[in-house]
Amino acid sequence: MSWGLSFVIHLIAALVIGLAVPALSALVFPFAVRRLSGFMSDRLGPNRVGPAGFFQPIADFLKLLLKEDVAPLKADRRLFRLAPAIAFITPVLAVSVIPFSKGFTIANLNVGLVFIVAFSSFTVLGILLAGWASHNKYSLLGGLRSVAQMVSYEIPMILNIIIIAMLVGSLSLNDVVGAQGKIWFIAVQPLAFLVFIVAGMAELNRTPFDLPEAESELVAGYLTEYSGMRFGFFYGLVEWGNASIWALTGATLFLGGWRGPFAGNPGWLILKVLVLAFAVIWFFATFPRLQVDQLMNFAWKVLIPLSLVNLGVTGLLIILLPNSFLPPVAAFSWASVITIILLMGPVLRKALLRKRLKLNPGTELGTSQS
Amino acid sequence: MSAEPFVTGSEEAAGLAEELLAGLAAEVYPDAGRVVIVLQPGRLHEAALKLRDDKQLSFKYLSFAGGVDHKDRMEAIYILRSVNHSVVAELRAPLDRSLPVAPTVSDVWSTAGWHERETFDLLGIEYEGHPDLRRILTDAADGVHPLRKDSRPQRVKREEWRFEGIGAPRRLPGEEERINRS
Amino acid sequence: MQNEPDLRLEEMVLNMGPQHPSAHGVLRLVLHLDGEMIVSVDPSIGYLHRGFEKLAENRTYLQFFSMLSRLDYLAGFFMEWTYVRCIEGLMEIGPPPRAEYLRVIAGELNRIISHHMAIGDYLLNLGAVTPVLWTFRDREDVLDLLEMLTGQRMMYNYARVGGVRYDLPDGFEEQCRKFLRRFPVMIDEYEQLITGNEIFLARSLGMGVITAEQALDYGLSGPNLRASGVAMDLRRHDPYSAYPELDFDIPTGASGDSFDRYKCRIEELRQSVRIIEQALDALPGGPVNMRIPPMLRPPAGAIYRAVETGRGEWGNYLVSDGSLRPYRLKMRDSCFVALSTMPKILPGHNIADVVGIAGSLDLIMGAVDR
Amino acid sequence: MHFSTPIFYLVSALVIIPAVLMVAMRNLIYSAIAMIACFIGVAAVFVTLNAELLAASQLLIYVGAISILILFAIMLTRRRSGAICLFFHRQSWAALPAGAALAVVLGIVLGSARFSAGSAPKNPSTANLASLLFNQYAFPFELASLVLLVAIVGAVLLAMRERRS
Repeated sequence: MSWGLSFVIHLIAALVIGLAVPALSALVFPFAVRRLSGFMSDRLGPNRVGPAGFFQPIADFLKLLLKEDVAPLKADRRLFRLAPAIAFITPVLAVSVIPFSKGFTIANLNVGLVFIVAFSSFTVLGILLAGWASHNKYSLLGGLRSVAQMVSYEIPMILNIIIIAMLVGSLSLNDVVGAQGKIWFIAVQPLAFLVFIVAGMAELNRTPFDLPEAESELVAGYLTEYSGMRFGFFYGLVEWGNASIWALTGATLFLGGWRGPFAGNPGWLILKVLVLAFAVIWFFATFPRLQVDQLMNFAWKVLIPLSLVNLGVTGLLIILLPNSFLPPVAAFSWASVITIILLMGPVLRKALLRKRLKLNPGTELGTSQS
Repeated sequence: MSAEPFVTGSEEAAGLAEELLAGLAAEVYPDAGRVVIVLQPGRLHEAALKLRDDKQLSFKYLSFAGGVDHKDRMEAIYILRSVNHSVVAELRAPLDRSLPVAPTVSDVWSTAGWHERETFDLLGIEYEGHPDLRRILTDAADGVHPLRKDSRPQRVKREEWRFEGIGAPRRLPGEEERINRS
Repeated sequence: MQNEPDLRLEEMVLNMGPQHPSAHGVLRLVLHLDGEMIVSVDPSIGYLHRGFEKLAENRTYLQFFSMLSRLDYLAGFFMEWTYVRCIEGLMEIGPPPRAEYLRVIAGELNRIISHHMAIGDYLLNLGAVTPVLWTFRDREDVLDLLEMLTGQRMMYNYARVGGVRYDLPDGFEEQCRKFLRRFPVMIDEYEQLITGNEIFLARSLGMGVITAEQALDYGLSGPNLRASGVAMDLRRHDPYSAYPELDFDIPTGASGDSFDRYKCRIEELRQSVRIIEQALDALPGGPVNMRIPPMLRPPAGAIYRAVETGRGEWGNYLVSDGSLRPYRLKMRDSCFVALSTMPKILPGHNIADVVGIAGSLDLIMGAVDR
Repeated sequence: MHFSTPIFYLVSALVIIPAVLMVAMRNLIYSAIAMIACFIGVAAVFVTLNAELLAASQLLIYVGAISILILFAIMLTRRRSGAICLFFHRQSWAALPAGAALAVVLGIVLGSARFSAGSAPKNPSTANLASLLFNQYAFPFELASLVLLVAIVGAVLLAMRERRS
C-alpha cells in the first residue's frame, strides 16, 4: 500500500472518530443532564419526544440548525464566526490520542499525555475570542473569567497527570493503560484522582466552577450573543465534547482505560466515561457556584500546593523504592485523602466564621426580645 | 437594653413629644394608635434630630417620607417608629404649595434619601441639601409631578433616540464612562 | 504615581438589567467595575411603575381593591390586609374574631410562599439549580391550599372590609394539617442540601454585611432587619389581628450578612407552621364578615397601618376626605428600602455578589415600583 | 521518500503565510490570531520532524499560555475593535536595519551549520531530553527560571502599586 493511501485512510478514520465522539456526547449528555438533574430536583425533564424523551436532543439539534444565526451589528463578524470552530478543535484532536482498546489508538504518540493538555488550549482561545468578538460586556467578562480559570486550573491538572506519568514511567497513554493491569491508579493515587476531578470541573466550566457562563450574573457569559448552530457548537459540541475528553482521560489515567472483566474492549471505557459524566451531572444538581476570587484562591492556594506535595512525595518514594513504590504511594495518598475529607469542612467553616466576625463583631442593641 | 422606661401608649408619647418639641411643633395629638406632630414651618430638621436622639421616644427608624397635596397647601409626611416602643409618630411639615421646599432629613435617617427622591418625583417637593435629588420612578416625565392634584395626563416628551444596533450603548445623563485615574 | 497618560485605567460601566436573568423583574443596576470589583452602584428603578398611588385616587375604595395583590405579586394577601386595616381603622370597626384568625392563616401561608421564592431565588442566583425547584414543589402545595381558601392562586381578593370573603371550605383544615405535618421535614431537607454546603457558606458568610445601626438607619424591615440582630417584628412590635393571642418566636441573626438573612427566612418558615397550627386549633366560631355599607365612605382623616409581610413592613398611609375615593394613598414598601441600601453595601464586592446580595435581600420589583 | 517529507515542506511553506500576515495585519487582534496560527504551524513542523514532545510543548506554552496572555492584554486595554495600527510609521525606519542585522546573523548561522540528513533520531526519547535538561544544562535552565521569577515578582509589584494608588 502506498503511503499516500494509508495516510488518507488514517486521516478519514481519525476525522470520523474525532467528530463522532463530540457529536455523540452532544446528543447524549445534555439529555442525560436534563433527565438526571430533573430526577434529582424532583421534576420530570424532557419526556415528550420519543420514548422517555429520548429524541429530545435530536429535536433540539434540528431547532438549533434551523434557527437564524444572528450576529450583533457591532461584533467582529469574522472572529465571531471563527471562535466556535477554533474551540471545536480541542475535542476533535484530543480524541486521537485516547486508546480505545488494545492496539486501537488513532495516533499512538509517545507523548499523548502532553498532547491532551496541549490541545485544551484551543478551547481557551475559542472562548476568549468569542467573548471579545461579541462586543458585549457580559461576553467579555465571561471570556476573561474563563481564560483566567482555565489557565489556572490547567496547572494542577498537569501536575496530576505528571504524577501518573511518573508512576508509569512513560507519557504514552497506551503504556498508562498497560501499567494498570493489576491495579487501577485510582487505588494508588486517590488524591491525584480527586484533584483531577476538581480541576476538570473547572477546565470544563461546569458547576461549581461555571463562572464563565454564570447565567445569574453574566447572562450566559461568552455565549450571550450566540444563537442557532453557533450556540449549538459551543454548548453541545465543544462543552460536552470536552467533557467526554475529560472523562476519557480520567478513565484512562485512573480507572484502567479499556480494561475490564471479560476481555478489555471499548465498552468498558464507555461505561467508565458515563460514570464520570454522572459525577458532572451530580455536581450540577447539588452545588452553588463559587466566586471568582474564591475560585482563584482555591486553585493557587489549595490545589497547586496539594498537587506539588503529592508530586514531591510520590517522586521521592519512586526514587527511594524503585521496585516496590506502589504500596507506600498508595498509603500516602489514601492518608492524605482521608485527612482532607475529615479536616477541610471544619477548617473552612472556621475560617469563614472568623472572617465574618471580623467584618461585623456583633453589635449589641436595645431590642425588645419576645 | 436601655434602662429608660418604654413609652406605653400614644397619649404618653404625645405628652413626651409635646414637651420635647416645645416651640417647634404647632400641634401634637394622639390619633388612632399614633402621635400626630404638626410642625411649625421651617423647623423640620431640628425636630427630626430631637425625635431621633431622645432617649425615651428614640424614633431611630423612619418608615417612610412622603407627602400629601392638600390643594391649598402641601404637607411633607414622615412616619417614625422606634425599636423601644410600638407608638408610631407622624410628622407633618406644612409647605408652601407654589414652591414646596423642605430641608432634607436624609442626614438624620439614611432611608429618607430614596423616599425623598420618590416624593420629589411624584409630588415635586424639593428637598434642600439632598445629596442626590434625581427623579426615581418616572425619569421620563420631565417637569410633571403626577401625584399633584392638578396634574393631568399628558404626553411625555421622550428624548430622541436612534437605534444603533445591538450593543450600541444608550447614554443617559451622568452615565458617561468615567476615567478613574490619570 | 506620576500622571502618565499611557497608564490610564478605565472603569467598566456594566448596565445590569432591566432585562437580566436575575433582575428580579426589571431592576436595572448601573455598576462601575474595577475588574470584577464593584466601585459604585446606582440602582435605577421605575421600569414597573404603574402609578398605583395615582390610580387609587381615581377609583372608589372597592374598585381599587382588586389591584392590590398586583403590587407584591408573590404574596398579595398582605397588601389587601393592610388596605382593609386602614379602612377599618378609619371607620373604627373591627372584623369578627374568626375573620382575624382566617386572615392570620392566609397571611402566614402567604409568608411561606414568599419565603419559598426568596430562598429558591437566592440560591438560583448563587448558581444552585435544585433548591429553587424543591421550594417550588412545596410552594405548589401552599398555592393549592390558598386556592381552596380564597379561590385564587395569586391575586386573592380574600380580605374584605370587616372580615374575609369566604369561610373555610370543607376539607381545608385536614389538608392544611397534612401539609403542616409534612412541611417541617421539607425544611430540614432544604437545610441538609444547602445550609451545610461549604460553597454556599463561602458565598454567603460575611457577604453584604449590614450592621444593626445601618439597618435601622436605612429603615430595613422584615428578615433583612432581623438578620442584623434587631428583633423587630410588627406582629409583636405593633401587634395586630390575632397575633397577640398566638405564640411564636422571632428568629434573629447576629451578623447581618447574606447567610443570616437566609437562615432567618428558614426559621420563619418553621414559625409560620407553628402559627398556622395554633390558629387552626384556636379558630373561633361565628361569622367571617360583617355588614358594611355598599358604598364605602370612611370619615375624613388620615391613618397609617402596617403589616409584617414576608419581606418586612408594608405600610399604607391613607388620607380620606370623606368622599368615595381615597384622597391620598401612600404605600410604604420594604423592598424599596432594601434596594436603597445597595449603593452602601455593594461596593467592594464582586459582580457575583451583586446577584447574591440582591437575592438575599429578596426584592420584588412589583412592590418597589408600585 | 517517506510520506512526511512533502508534508514537511508543505507545512513549512504554509507557516510563512500567517507569519507575514501577523506583521502586515493592521488590526492588533487579527495580528495576534495570525501569530497563533504561525505557532500552530511550527508545532505541525515539529510533528513532521517526529519531535512530538516539542510540538506538544509548543502548543502548550506558545498557544495555550503566551498568545492567550497577549490576547488577554490586548482585549483588556483596547476594548473597542482592537485599534487599527498604521502600516507605515516611524518605527519602520528603525526596523529596517534591525531586520537586516537579523537576516545577516541568521544567514551566517544557516551557512555555517552542517545539516546531515537522517542523523536525527526517529523517535527522540523524552528521557534523553530530560536528562540533558536536568544534568548538562541544569544551570542555564535554573537561570532561565530565575529570570522568569524576577519577571513575575516585578509584574506582581507593578500590579500591586497600581491598585494601591
